[in-house]
Order: sequence, then C-alpha cells, then structure tokens
Amino acid sequence: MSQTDPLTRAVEAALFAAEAPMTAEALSAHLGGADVRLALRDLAAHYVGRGVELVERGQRWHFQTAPDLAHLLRRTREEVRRLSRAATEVLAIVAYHEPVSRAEIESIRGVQTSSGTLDVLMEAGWVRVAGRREVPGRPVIYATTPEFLTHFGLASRKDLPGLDELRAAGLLDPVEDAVSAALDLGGDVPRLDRDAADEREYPPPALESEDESA
Amino acid sequence: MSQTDPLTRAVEAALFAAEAPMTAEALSAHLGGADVRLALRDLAAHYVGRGVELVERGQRWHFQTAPDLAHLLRRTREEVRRLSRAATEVLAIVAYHEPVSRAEIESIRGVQTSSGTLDVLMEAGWVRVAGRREVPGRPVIYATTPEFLTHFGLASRKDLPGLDELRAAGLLDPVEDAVSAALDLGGDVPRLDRDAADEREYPPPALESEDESA
Amino acid sequence: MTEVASPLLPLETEDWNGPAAARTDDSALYLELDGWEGPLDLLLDLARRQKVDLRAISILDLVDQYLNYIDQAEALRLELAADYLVMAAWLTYLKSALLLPRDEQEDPSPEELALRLQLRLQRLAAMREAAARLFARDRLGRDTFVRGAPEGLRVDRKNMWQCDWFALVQAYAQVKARTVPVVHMVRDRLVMTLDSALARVSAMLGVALDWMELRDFLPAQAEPRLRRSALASSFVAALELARLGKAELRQDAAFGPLHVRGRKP
Repeated sequence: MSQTDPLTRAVEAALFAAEAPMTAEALSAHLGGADVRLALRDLAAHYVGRGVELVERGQRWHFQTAPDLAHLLRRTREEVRRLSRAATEVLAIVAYHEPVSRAEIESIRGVQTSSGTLDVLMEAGWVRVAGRREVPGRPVIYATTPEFLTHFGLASRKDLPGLDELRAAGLLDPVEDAVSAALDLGGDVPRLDRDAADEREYPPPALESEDESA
Repeated sequence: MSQTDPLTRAVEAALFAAEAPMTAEALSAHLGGADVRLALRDLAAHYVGRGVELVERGQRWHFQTAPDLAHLLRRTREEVRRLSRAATEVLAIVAYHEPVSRAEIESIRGVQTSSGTLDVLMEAGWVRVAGRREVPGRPVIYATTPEFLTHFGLASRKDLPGLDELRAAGLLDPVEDAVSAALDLGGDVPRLDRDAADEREYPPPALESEDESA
Repeated sequence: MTEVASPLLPLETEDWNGPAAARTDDSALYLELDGWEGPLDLLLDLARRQKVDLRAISILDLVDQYLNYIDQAEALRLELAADYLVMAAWLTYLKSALLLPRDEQEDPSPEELALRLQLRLQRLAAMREAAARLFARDRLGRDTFVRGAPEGLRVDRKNMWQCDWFALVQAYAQVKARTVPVVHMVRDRLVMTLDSALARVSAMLGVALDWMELRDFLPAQAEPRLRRSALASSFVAALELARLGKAELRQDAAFGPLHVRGRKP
C-alpha cells in the first residue's frame, strides 16, 4: 500500500478512536496544533467508495458506515415457532365467533387469557383489532385477517367445520363419555397376579396448558 | 480511488460497526454466508501502514489504531487497569503453561496465591476456568481467553513473547522433569566455588513499563 | 525503568524487577520485606545480584546472602513470616551438607537439592521476565484503540408462527368439549356383597379337598364388572375365613396366584 502521510495517519486514528464527531480545531489541538484540513480532505477522498466513509456534519468530522451498506448493520433472523396450545384456542375462538372481545374469549375458554396471547396472534398477522363494541366499557373486539384465511387454506370462514361436523368426527365427545366407552370395551378383569398391569388404560385427558407467554 | 469489491466493502463496514471482535464465521453468518476470508486478507493488506489497522487475535478480527500512534492517543484515555505484581506473574504463568492448576502456579511462584489474584484476572476477562484435571482431587485448571489475546495484541498463543526459547530451554517443564533430566545426563549441577561468577552475561529482562509495577 | 537498590549491598542500579527503594540503611528492611513475594522471590533477587546467568550462580554465596539477610532482620527484631524462616533453616541444612566431604553426603545429594533450588529460581525468573515482556506489548485500550463509537451490529429476531388447520379445529373442539355442562350419573352396578362372598367361599371350601385358586371361586358367566366386584369380595372373604381359622391361604410368589384350602377343625 502507498506510503501514508504521518499527519493523515494520526487524523485517521484519532477520528477512528473518538467517541464523538470532532471539529478540525479540536483535532488540531489534539495533534499538537498541526493544520489538519488537508489531511481531512485526503482521508475523505481515500474512503470514497469503501465500506466506511469520512463525513463532515456541522463542521464535525466522523467515520460512518457507507449509507448503501446500512442494511448490513441490522439483520433480521426469522425463527419458526409453533403456536402454543392457548394461542391456538384463542385463534380458533376468534375465527368461530368474530368479532369477539377478550372477555368473551375468556368466557368461552373458561380460563383467563393473557394479553400476550392476542399479541402473538396479531404479530403472526392472523388477528386484528376490529374496533370497539358499543356497550359500556367499549371493549376492543378482534377478528381474523385475510392472511389467516390464506395460511389455513380457507376460502372464507364458512369453510370452518360446524359443530355438527366436529361432533361427527368425535372431536366434541366429552371426556366422561370417552372414559366409560373405554371401560365398556375393556373386558379384562383385573387379576391379583402380575399381569394386572396390562389392563387397558384410557389415555389421560390432555393437560390444560396455560402457556400464554409463547 | 480504486473500485472496491462489494464483499470487501461489506466486511469493512461490518467490522467497523461491530462492538466486539468477530470471527470469520460470525462475519460470514452476518453477511449471508459469503466466504469472507479473502476479503479479510485484502482488507488487512489495504490497511497496512495506515492510522488504523485490521488485526486477527485468537481467530477474531477487529480494527484498531496503529500501535506507533499510541503517544498521540494515549493522553485522552483513562489509564488501563493496574495489576499487582502478583497478578501479572500469575497471568504470565497461566499464559505460558495453560491449562494450569493453582497448585502448579504456586509451585512456580513459591508462595500461596491469594484467591483474589485469580479473581482479578478472571474479572478482567483474561483468564477462565478451563475444566478440571483428571487427577486425584480434580483440581480446577485455568487458561487464557480470546480477550487476553486481543488485549495484548497476540494473534495466537504462539505469539507469546519468548515462548519458543522458553520451551527450548525446558523452562516450561516441571522442576522434577528437569532434575531427572540433569541427573540422567550426570552433569550440570551447580558450581560450589564462590568465584565462578565469570562467563556468560545473563540477558537483562525486558523493560517493565512504569505503570505496571504494583 | 525502575531504580532499584539493595538494602544490604552497596547502592546499585539494576534492570531487574525487584522491589523499588533507593535506600541503603537497614531501616529500609521492613519495607523491603513487604516488597518480596515470599522467600523464593527474595532468593531470586539476591541471585540476580551475582550478575551472572542463573545457571552459573554460586549457591553457597546465595545461601550466605540469604542467611545474612535474615540475621539482620532478626537483629532489628522484625517479624519474619514463617516461610522465610523455614527457607532459612533449609538453606542452613543445604550449606552444611554441601560443605561435607562427598563420601559423607546423604541421599538425595546436596548437589541435587541445590540444582532443584536453582531450577526453581530459573523458572520464576523466566515467568517474571515473560510477564514484563507481555505487559510491555502494545495493549488494547492503552496503546491501541478500537473504534470509539461503533454503530453496532444488530440482529432482530422475527417469529414465523406455525399452526395448521387441524390444530386449529381440534383446539376449538376441545374448548367446546371442555366447557359443555356435564351431568354426572352413577349407574346401578352389579356387585357381590361380602356376605354373599363369605357364604359362597365357605360352601365351596367345604366340598374341595385340595388347594384351589381364588379365581376359581368366581362366578363363571358373570359380566366383567360383576367379576371384578366378586374378585374383591372373595379375596376379603378368604382373608376373613383364614382369620377365623377356617381356611388357609398360600401365595408362592409376590403377585402370584392366590390359593385357598379349607381347614378341618
């Protein structure tokens, strides 16, 4: 590389290490009174077209990343995350009952719903605020978005299966019925010998998870 | 100015903007998986002789001001941490012998090491716990960190001053090894005559800068 | 560079890294002792004053200088740390051993002990010099500087939420199923009471001669829930009969089949 003038090197190093932009006067004072103006021009010219540039703003000089590379300083990393059970339930309730307020969601779910859950659904772009209900307190009401339909492959909300279809698919069977059905099927009598362990066990009902934070 | 390769510009901008040294891998990940090694070499060559230089320390890269400009920049900076003489010795022992246990450090120094000494070095980020030695008692062993290399301007541990000479002279081997080696050779035992202080001049130790002596 | 003087030897300037004090009088001793990090450090200091390669020092001179130093400290009634005195005792022993005729020397030989001391001094000296060279390097934050105001690299995380149609529909169905009002009804169940089990087991034991498995006492054609009740009641009945001395119970292994036999009075 070409020989660089000592004063230019000093100006380069001083501006690089400086914690704030510096005026030519401050630089000069720092470098023993030398006239730094020429060095500043040389430096600015040297950095043209590089990843970093020397710029003057309000008579103060500083290095900065070339503007066209600013996007390099901020990168976005996408992380695939599965919707929590609680958030899925809330999304389903919004989809089936929209527009719906948070109080209504809670009354349908039978459990409290943290605001974080709705935030997640809005971040995902599937739920939006659809105004306020004109009742005392004017609660915010929520509805699904076109992105929701796209993501779940639905032409419209009418494509969601109705209660009758859910019942026919066995998805609405209460837990009690399912247990007795299993008992009726299981003809094995528990014995007092070691084979008793093979008695049919009904899968325990799924645990109610209230993992709203996800 | 010459046209600069886009990847080189990107690497230059990213390293200028980075708040800590970066490995080639981290840089590559940040820049969308590009192979940055050639760009790093080009950049390092470009900055040779300038007021700022690109250096590699423990496989991590960063820009820093040229060392010969220290006198221009130092006065505006607050003093770096002062270490006790004990701490500087312990740091040298860890660096030249790593990984090393506290007992080994003490056997070299001939005194107990107060627990604060290693704590100071770990707090400075220069020494870390590197596991345990698989011998009775499983003593904790210590080693230096990448920050140590960065601070002392070492590309790697191989650059430790005088490392090769110390190794060749056996001065990094335990005393026991040296004793048995000497006895096997049957020779080099210390002189007992008082007037033997003649021949070789012992090379004077390197200067210790004023602000380091505790 | 640090001006260094010995408290015992004539004033001199040296380029080693010992405790700093430009004093020659004995009153400096106390401060000096504070400056050394243990007896090995003091020995190294003394050895350096011989101005030769550490490999060529005279151990006997070194021993004399150290003992002389300790004597003076004691004459001034300075409190010496125990390890300085331990080293003094060891050096006294080493000196006397070294002065013995060779054929009277013990094992390990004093030469080996002296070598050991010399090797330790060399190693300490090497590390001290290494430390000095290390700290004399261009150090980041003192001699070289990183960028004063870096823009910083930021990585923003963006979540890509995943959920499929079935999970959605299933979740709704479960909410519905969970919140449907539930009516609990207890069905009338066929049971075998303890009394009837007692009568039944007693009667069967009366006709059986040998061990019988408890299972064989159960009604053969009963529906499952009755069989379960009968098993429990028959087991309790068998225990009760055994308590009354009317039956014997046998089980060959834990969880194995339970056998019952009538006991003739």
